[in-house]
Amino acid sequence: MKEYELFIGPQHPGITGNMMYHLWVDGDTVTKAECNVGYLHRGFEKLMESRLWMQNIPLVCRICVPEPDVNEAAYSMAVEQLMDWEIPDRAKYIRTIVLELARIAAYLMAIGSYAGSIGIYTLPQWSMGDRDYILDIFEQLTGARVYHIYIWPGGVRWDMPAELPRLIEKTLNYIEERLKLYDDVLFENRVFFDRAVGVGKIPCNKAIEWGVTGPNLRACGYGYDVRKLEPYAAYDEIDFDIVSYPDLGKFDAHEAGDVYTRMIIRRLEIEQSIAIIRQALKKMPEGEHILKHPNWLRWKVPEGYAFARVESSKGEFGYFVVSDGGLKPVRVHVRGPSYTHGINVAEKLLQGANIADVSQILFSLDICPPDIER
Amino acid sequence: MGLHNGDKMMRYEEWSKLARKASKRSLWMVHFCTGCGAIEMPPVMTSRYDMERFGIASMATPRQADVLLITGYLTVKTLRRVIQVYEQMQSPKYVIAFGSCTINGGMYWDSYNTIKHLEKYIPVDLYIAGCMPRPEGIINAFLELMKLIDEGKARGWERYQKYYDKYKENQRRVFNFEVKEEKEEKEQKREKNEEH
Amino acid sequence: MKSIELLGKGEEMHGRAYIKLSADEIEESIKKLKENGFNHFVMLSCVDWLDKGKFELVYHMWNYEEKEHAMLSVDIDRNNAVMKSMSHLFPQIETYEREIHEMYGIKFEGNNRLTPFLLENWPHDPPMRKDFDSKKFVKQMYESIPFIEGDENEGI
Amino acid sequence: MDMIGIAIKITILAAYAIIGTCTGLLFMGVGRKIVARVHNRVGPPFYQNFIDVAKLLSKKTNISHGWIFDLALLFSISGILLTLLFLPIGGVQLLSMDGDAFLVLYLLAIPSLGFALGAGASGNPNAGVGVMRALVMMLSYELPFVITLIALMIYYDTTSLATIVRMQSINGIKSWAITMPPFMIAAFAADMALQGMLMEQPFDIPVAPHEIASGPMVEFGGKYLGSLMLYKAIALVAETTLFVDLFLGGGVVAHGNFAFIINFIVWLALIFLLFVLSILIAASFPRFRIEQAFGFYWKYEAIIAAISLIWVYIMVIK
Repeated sequence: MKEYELFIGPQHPGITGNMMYHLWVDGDTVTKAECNVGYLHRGFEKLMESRLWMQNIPLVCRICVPEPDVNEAAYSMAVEQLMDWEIPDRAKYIRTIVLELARIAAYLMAIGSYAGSIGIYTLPQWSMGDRDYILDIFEQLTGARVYHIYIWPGGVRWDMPAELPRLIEKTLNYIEERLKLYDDVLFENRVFFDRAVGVGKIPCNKAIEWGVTGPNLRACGYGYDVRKLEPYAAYDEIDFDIVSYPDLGKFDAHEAGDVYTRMIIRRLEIEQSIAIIRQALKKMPEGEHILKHPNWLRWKVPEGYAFARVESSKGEFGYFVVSDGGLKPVRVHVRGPSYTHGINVAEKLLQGANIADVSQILFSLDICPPDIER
Repeated sequence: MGLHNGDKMMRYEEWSKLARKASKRSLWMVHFCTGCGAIEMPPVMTSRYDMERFGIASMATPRQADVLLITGYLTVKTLRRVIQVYEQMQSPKYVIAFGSCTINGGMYWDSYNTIKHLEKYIPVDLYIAGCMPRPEGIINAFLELMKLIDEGKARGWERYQKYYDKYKENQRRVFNFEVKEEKEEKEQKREKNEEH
Repeated sequence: MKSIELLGKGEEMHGRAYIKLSADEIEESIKKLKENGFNHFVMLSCVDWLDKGKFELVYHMWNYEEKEHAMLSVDIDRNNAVMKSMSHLFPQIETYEREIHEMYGIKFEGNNRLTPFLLENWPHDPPMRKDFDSKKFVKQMYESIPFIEGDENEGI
Repeated sequence: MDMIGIAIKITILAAYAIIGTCTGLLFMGVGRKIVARVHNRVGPPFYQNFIDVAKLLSKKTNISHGWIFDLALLFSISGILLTLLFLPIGGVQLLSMDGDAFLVLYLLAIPSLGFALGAGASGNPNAGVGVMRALVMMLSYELPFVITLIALMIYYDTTSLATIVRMQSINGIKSWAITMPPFMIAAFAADMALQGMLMEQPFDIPVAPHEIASGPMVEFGGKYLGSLMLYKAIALVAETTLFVDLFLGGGVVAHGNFAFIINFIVWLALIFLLFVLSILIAASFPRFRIEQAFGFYWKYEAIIAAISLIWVYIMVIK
């Protein structure tokens, strides 16, 4: 059959947000894929150069919409590096809890939208509904559902209310119960197995060179996690094991780096996050939640280069902050995990894929366009 | 003859009333996440808030849809696609714009790549304020739109047909990133004149 | 730190190695670091130092075994912004170079995919340069477009 | 032919069309409600699909892609209506002839071809891919279906649907084909084929929204989409009725003067149950790829159907 062109996106249900893939298709096979982004480019990095250090906090959380807290954490950590601040212990634990809750929420969303992409519409309905209970916790803690503006340089904005741990515990128990249902519907479903095993494989020896990070890298068999490599917040005091490819718990391991393994890793990391939150709640010390902070309007950050990285649900989030000692940053550069996943890796994986698999490959990479284009 | 025409008009009125009654309870929206407000659409569509109660469903293609949701800020690149989508939709069609960034630019007021006022480029039937609007707000907006349709007030698509040239001119200017410097000069001149 | 030992210069800055290099050394240095365990290329940043008349390119590399982050910094002239492309060393550098080409106007020799990336039809100066005034631009462009006036009854 | 006869025929035809669409739309609405309960939510009112069709038919602009595009829908609707006329509904069959079991099979292919024409005329690549998938799907599910049909024909020694239904209704429920072991497995194969005909998961490949943006329907909007929904409603009734006629005795349980009322109700209940079964399967399974679906039908389903065929053949020879 003659080769034809197919545009997946920006208005298409099978795309992970507002972006576009230009596919050249021969019969059912994609021969070439080209990523086209920029639909969400707001010029954040330019805006940040003209705002005060503190004014940037509401901006950074909008860089990754499904999981905004990692951005606040990474930016705050970079600024703390420049200021040489050591944040209070309680703030560290609260940050850990917030980041892990956000991770669960993002994973629920990722799993739900992946399930939608292979045509099982029951799971997205359940997982989005369950994700909302986590947003309820955020609402009690921070006052907002999606953009919390909660993690600040020097700590967190408010202390955790005394009754919140009980609510968190209740929600976690509920989600654990629901995970069994998810297993029945998706992860132990024969058709999911038929669809996903061996599809969209990242070649494992190339994974690191291609810049694959996060769950996608762990699915290739590398047990690398920023939470262990460069412990931030309270992760160095918490006991947890990295989930990586051959050891998939109760699920069978098949091929490294394919769609199946990537989704199973995400599924297992929900349980891991639940365990981390429980530990953090138990160990959380009393005390201050934020350092005594300067007047935000006249706050000058010392000169220097700082780089902070955070493990998000999509991969490694990095903030490169340059200061010349002034009221405003000279440069804030964001390394979004989707930058490599969405452009280089996806273009290579889509080559040779079946058009029926395009959508599931994209959703299993968990590409988030706003962090590509900022 | 006049009476006959009047009868026809009456009948047409009644029919269109009926059509409005049907279309208000069956609003299908385009599946297009243009900005960060789209993150609140899945909760609205799914089991917690369940928009399908009101007959609202999401459609894969613009041909089948009635409502275009602009979920947040629009970059110029997206605006071009939004207009393509809007023009492919079959009237009557409605536009709901989310968040403060579609009203006046919001927090992106000084960004070089986002349009500030959506209504300069396509007619907007309803705005939802906030950054970002809560699911309750979105559902409330849909109910409000139903009320407007029932009263025959949601007629942005007619407006688009009527002022088509003006909309097209504005769109052309924004797509080409046309910079107009005369305005500032004029203002400076006026200020000078006032001083004199 | 390992990277400083390997390259023989550089300083430690907030726990990261910050190594100042000249434009000729950069390719060799990246190769050397890549061979010695710095196999994760984190990102390529560009900083515009308007008052110094320079663009600073920062190559961030990470070593998973040593848990070390190295920033290789190169200054290039602002008026004659040309740099050799490094995309043959790590595939994702291609994308970073596309973005920097578009946002700062730096030309990367050897990268043949310097097509428009984030912007479309952009006719003006590269927007991330410090001398591009975003506020003025917004005023001249978006604010100058008129509202559509019309009958109130003609829809809202 | 006299005028009165024609008038009566037109009336009956209209009645069939109305009954078909109303039942289909009602079922679709109730189906949405049931799926919504599976999803943990409230769901739309059961009459939602009537509103949807009314809205779509009242749309003002309707973009056409040439006369083939316009005629294709007519083709589909007339094809499915003709199928409905040949199917015994509660034991009442409007048109009949020898070999109508084969005829129905061919008639059921007409709407797919109509789809193909319309989608082809629209020129959208997504629609093109969708049509290709739809035709491959048709090819896949027809093999097991035809084999089960042949098994039934051998057993009842007829090619007429009316006879198949009559033979199954002699002793009420006890004489239904599905009560016999060879036909139980045949019914399983046929039900999977039905799942493919109804385009529900795991076989909703031709209309997969995430892959090809709802496939053949991608360019249909306004009145076209409204007509398409009407077609789907009739198709739902026709396809489930075919299954009921073949395996469940056409819903005929009573004999006598006013038995057709009871039979009609039983038929309605049976096709509703079949439809609910199909949407429940759809709610709990992901979608196959097209070659997997093809393999599923031609490997497993065809083998199951063939086993039942051999079994029936041995029974008949004895």
